[in-house]
Amino acid sequence: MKKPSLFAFTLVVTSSLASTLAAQSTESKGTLTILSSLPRTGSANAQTTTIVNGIKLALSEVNGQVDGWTIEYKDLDDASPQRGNWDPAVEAQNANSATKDATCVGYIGTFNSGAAKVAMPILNRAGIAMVSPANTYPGLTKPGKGEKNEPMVYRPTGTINYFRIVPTDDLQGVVAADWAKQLGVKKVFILNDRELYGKGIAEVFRDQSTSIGIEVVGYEGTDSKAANYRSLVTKLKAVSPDLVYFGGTTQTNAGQIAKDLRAGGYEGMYMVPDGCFEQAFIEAAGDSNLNGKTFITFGGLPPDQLTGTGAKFRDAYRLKYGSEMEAYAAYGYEAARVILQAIATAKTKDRAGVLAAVAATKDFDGVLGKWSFDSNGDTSSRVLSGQTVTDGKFAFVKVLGG
Amino acid sequence: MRWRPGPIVCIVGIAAILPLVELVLPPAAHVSEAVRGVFLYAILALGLNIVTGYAGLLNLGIAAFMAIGAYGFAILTCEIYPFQVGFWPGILLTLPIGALAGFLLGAPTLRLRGDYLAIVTLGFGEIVQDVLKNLEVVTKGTQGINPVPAPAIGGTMWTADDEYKWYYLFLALLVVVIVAIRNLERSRLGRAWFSIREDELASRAMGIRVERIKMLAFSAAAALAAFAGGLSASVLSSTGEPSNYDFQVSILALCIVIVGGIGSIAGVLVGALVMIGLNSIVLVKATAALEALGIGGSANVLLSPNNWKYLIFGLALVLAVRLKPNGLVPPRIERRAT
Amino acid sequence: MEPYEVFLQQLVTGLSNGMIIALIALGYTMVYGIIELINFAHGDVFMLGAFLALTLLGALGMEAWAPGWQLAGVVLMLVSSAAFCGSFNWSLDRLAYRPLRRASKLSLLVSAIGCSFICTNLGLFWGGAPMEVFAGGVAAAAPKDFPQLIPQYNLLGESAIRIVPADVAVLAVTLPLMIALVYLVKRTRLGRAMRAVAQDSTAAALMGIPVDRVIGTTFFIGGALGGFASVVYALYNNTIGFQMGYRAGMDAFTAAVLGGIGSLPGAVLGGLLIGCVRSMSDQYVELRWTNTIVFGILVLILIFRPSGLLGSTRREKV
Amino acid sequence: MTALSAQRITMRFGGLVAVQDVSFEVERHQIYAVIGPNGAGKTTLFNAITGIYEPTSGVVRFADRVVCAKFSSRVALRMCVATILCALSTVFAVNIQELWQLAIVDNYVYAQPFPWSEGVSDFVRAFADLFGTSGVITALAGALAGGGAAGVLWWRSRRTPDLIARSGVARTFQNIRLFNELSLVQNVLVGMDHRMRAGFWSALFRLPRFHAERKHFHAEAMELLEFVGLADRVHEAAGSLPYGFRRRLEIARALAGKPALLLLDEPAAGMNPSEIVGLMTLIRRVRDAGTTVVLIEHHMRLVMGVSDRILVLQYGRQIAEGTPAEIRANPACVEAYLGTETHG
Repeated sequence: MKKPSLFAFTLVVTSSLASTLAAQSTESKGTLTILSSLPRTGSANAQTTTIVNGIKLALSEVNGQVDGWTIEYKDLDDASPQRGNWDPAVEAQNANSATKDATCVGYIGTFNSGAAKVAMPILNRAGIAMVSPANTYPGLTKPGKGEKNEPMVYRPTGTINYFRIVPTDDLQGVVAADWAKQLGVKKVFILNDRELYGKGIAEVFRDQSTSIGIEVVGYEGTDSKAANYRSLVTKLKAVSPDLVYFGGTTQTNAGQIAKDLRAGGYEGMYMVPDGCFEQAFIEAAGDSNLNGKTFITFGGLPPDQLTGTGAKFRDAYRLKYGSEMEAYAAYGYEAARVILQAIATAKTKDRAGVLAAVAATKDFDGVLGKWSFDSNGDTSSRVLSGQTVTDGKFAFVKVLGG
Repeated sequence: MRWRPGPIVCIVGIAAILPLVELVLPPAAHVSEAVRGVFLYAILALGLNIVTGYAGLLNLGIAAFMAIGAYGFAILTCEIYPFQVGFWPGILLTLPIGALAGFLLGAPTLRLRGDYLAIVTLGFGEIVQDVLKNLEVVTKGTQGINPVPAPAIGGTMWTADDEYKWYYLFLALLVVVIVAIRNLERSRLGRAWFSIREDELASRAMGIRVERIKMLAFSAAAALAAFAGGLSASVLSSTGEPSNYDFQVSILALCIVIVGGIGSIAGVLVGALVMIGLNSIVLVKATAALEALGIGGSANVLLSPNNWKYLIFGLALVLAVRLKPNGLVPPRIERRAT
Repeated sequence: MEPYEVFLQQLVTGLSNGMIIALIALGYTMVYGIIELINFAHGDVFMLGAFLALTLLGALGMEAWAPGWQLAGVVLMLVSSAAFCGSFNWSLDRLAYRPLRRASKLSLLVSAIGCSFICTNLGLFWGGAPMEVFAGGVAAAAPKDFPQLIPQYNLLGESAIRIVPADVAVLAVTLPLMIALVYLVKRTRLGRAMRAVAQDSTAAALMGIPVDRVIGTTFFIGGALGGFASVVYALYNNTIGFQMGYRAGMDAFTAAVLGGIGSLPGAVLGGLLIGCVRSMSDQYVELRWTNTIVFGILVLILIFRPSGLLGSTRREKV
Repeated sequence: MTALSAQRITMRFGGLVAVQDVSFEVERHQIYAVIGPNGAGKTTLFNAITGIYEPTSGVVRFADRVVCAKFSSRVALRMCVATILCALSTVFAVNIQELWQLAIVDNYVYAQPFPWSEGVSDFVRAFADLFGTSGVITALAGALAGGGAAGVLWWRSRRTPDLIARSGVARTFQNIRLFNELSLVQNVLVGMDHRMRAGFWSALFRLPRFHAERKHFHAEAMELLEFVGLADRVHEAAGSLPYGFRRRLEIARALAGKPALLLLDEPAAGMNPSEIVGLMTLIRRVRDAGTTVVLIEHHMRLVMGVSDRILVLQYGRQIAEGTPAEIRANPACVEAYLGTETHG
């Protein structure tokens, strides 16, 4: 039985009260604000809660102070109740409130790549450094990967103010296809949830599969709110693939697909991207349906493989929140620390200074290993890992890619 | 008869001076950006008010026409397609595009009984999202189409920073829509709408072409919704994902009309202020306040204020309708005018 | 698999899914028939029923029970969910809908929409219950796994066509319910009172029928049907979530209208038709176009039969 | 020239035969009454005549013209156009992505002028050779659905009450159906609606035609309200009128459309003797103004006093027809109303 969360709750309250008190006591040269804009209402609430926990942990480590500057943190919600997930009007409002708040120097967000497209032009004009813990759509930073006018359209002033600490889908898709080849897959049936993230990675997987000789026997967009996928399973059993690859997340029914595959009598393998690398995926699918034949790719190393700062973070997280660290918590923590370190090294403690410092991040010793930002604002870290599920737990298989 | 300002003139008057008042207030109290959202939803709700308020046809899929307007406007003006007709021709073209879409859905279904039509419009709202998501060659699927141009009155093209320019543009367009609808309401067409809402069979026996009148109401509502869609795409400079125009938007528009006062323009304006105010000002400020107290973000779901939003929204609806069944500003049918 | 086997398998899936949609649609048709309200909250009350079933299952630890006892556990869940949803629906009517009897149809509809949001939020909180079955309540919003109490082996042995016990279970629960419901409405005194109130509530009141009590009972029965459907849905799909009420409600609406709203056999026919159209379209067209095809068929049928397949063409009383 | 002629009208609801084989004719400027005990099928006959129900069999002619949209060549032409359009649009909808790719995406180079001629020719060529391959099936499906739907929708709108009303027939209802929220003037103006020409645009932009028509019809409506004696409470809500006035307003609304034929369904129901005298003078003045009047009525003094000819119905069948004097003397009619004496 998991420890009752009451203990964790008291811990959180005391520590955050302590940190605010501590900040007041020493004389501070002023306050700098870091905002985060993530969908806190609706189905993505679980993943964004772990990200916010990671950010708060990073802040509590420097107990809310860098070089005498008090660091304030605001957890903004870019979702609206009646939409149930991110809302462009609310995201624009968050970005505009960041530009209007003179003390804001860092914007951790967004969770959905679609929301990033709304916030990036606004923050670019304001010159605020934007670090995403989760956007993986290649077109946001890499010319030629998205539309003809991407990413220039997100940078009206021409300067680069958008960075991300997660590898983009074009990397993860290729690496996943290579891994499938190594697992001896001949025929693959590809599904995608028709969302920006899922479809992007599924298309990269398809192109890579055809180029390395895996036969793509089917490519289907699924309905992420369907009750079950029994008719789909019958359709794919007719072409008998060795592997079913689903580009999607736990929220877009990855668990339900796993269940229906087994219930429909499909014996082959099932592979999913890092959108499903969370305990909720195993809970949703039921471990009996996943054991042994399910593979998950993930940008960076999983919690138990972390060494150095990663291991320190994992233990601090367990101590602070009383529950196992999730993959997204590492992303949140990393993004916050990048901004905090930038504030420390920034020549002038304002937006331009912090932006320049973030851009100049080199050989950052982070939770996801040692990496630096390239000219597009992407992480140079090409470390990806492959996991499988054995008796209800994620088990590390091997390092993939660079 | 001394000209005394009707409720509509008061509301528009207050809205006009709001930005000036805000100049003196500290930035934290700035609500003009949220109030701009009120104008947008007011235009959408005024459209819905024509078909549901005047003609009595329940339309549960008005968001679909908003999506059609947004994507139509984006395809006509975005630089990734050759049309690039510019903001003003584009935004004016959303009206016929919306009307055509209203006609295509209305023609086969307008003879249906009230609740059947409601379910058909509900279904239409769902499939428009699917179609926009699937036709990715045309609509770029879930990436949405961007950049969508803004108006360029006074030299350069506006950006998100020119807050007050957008504010007054939306207010001006809202006033134009109000005048247009008032003209329709106080005319032969308005009377015909009211007659089919009161008693369709009697109006048919008086020679009213009921199908044509319903079609006019349906297309006018669709045109206004498309117009609002074009405006929202322009101010966000992107159409956003197709699922941004889902059932929840239709329901918000419906609640604005009914909570505000069905069949009355002033009612819809008040309803928009209340519902959008509740949604983007009160809820956001409430959660920010709770956030400041350090609550939230913990494992226990009850403590995070964001998890209470559905409940507050739903409770507001139930209580509003229970206390004011005919809406906050019920319609005063203009018996004076003919 | 031979083409005909694929077709038969899709038919089996279509009928099973259709049966569940039909059971939910019956709840809608009952409530619509009596006070002409599209009860938006019905889908979410259905969801709460599923959450109750999962709580019971977790609390009593049914997973560890012997198969025989598990069957008893399923029956217990069916009955308790039905009772819970029935009384929940009844109290919805008592608190939110009864005061609006005299108000316009539209404000009644907004009240239903408000209740639907409230129930969704209750589902979100319920998902956070600190129980093992709810994954310790860590991810309240994430979909929850409903343990497979019914084994998934193929009843037809080695044949390519796969009929799992869950398909049979769906039939075993839904068919008797439908027959009992038709019997209740057609043969019993309560049924006659319900039909009277549906036709003309003022006339029924004049005849001494306690209208509000009859409407309350109809809400209870509609809710109970939703409760039964929720357990059948959970056992068949093995996943529940706090947002599942919306999509289930949508399909049930469409089925009720397709079959002719207000007619019980119509709701069943509509549900089965939608289930089969979905699985055939998944197989022979593309998955992503299925919703569009279902809508297209709905419009086409309503053009040629404006009051639904089995709907009664109620003549305007002049 | 007869104002209204009905031949062998039968109206069957499932097993029940409400009206059986009734035929009658009404001359112009005549006041024609239809009487009979309750449940004789009078109102059903009225509804069949005015298009609210579709008569199971029999023909109705207004001023010797059958008011029913015939399958003329113009209608056939519009049907074909609708079917072809449906076929083309279905094919376009099914292949929109390929066509869009060929015509626009392939020809458009970012930030350079778009070769329109080339784009259009690509589109036309691609669309044309679509019909060679699988496009034919989709075209057929579209044609079938579109044509079938157009046919059904046209068939149902063949004989709607508004079509009949616009051909100069107006009616009132047994239980008054006024627009209660609207004012008296507005109720009457709704009756005049089909005589107005100002449409959507003239209302929207307040064109001169709108103002002219408004003044003209407003004056006419006031005149009509005086004609029925309701001039003083013109701007009140119709719902607030006492019973007798509501009857008169409904008659005024029916007269507003300047009908050639006015059908009154129990206008005297619930009226006191003095109001009935007023009603009789009103009906005579309407008839003298040139409108043929057909009324259903139970009030014998009114019927005998005002009507030129009378039709008597019982259990849906026609049992007598003639002048008031003939009907008063006809034993079958007396028996129908007062029942038979029990002998001994």
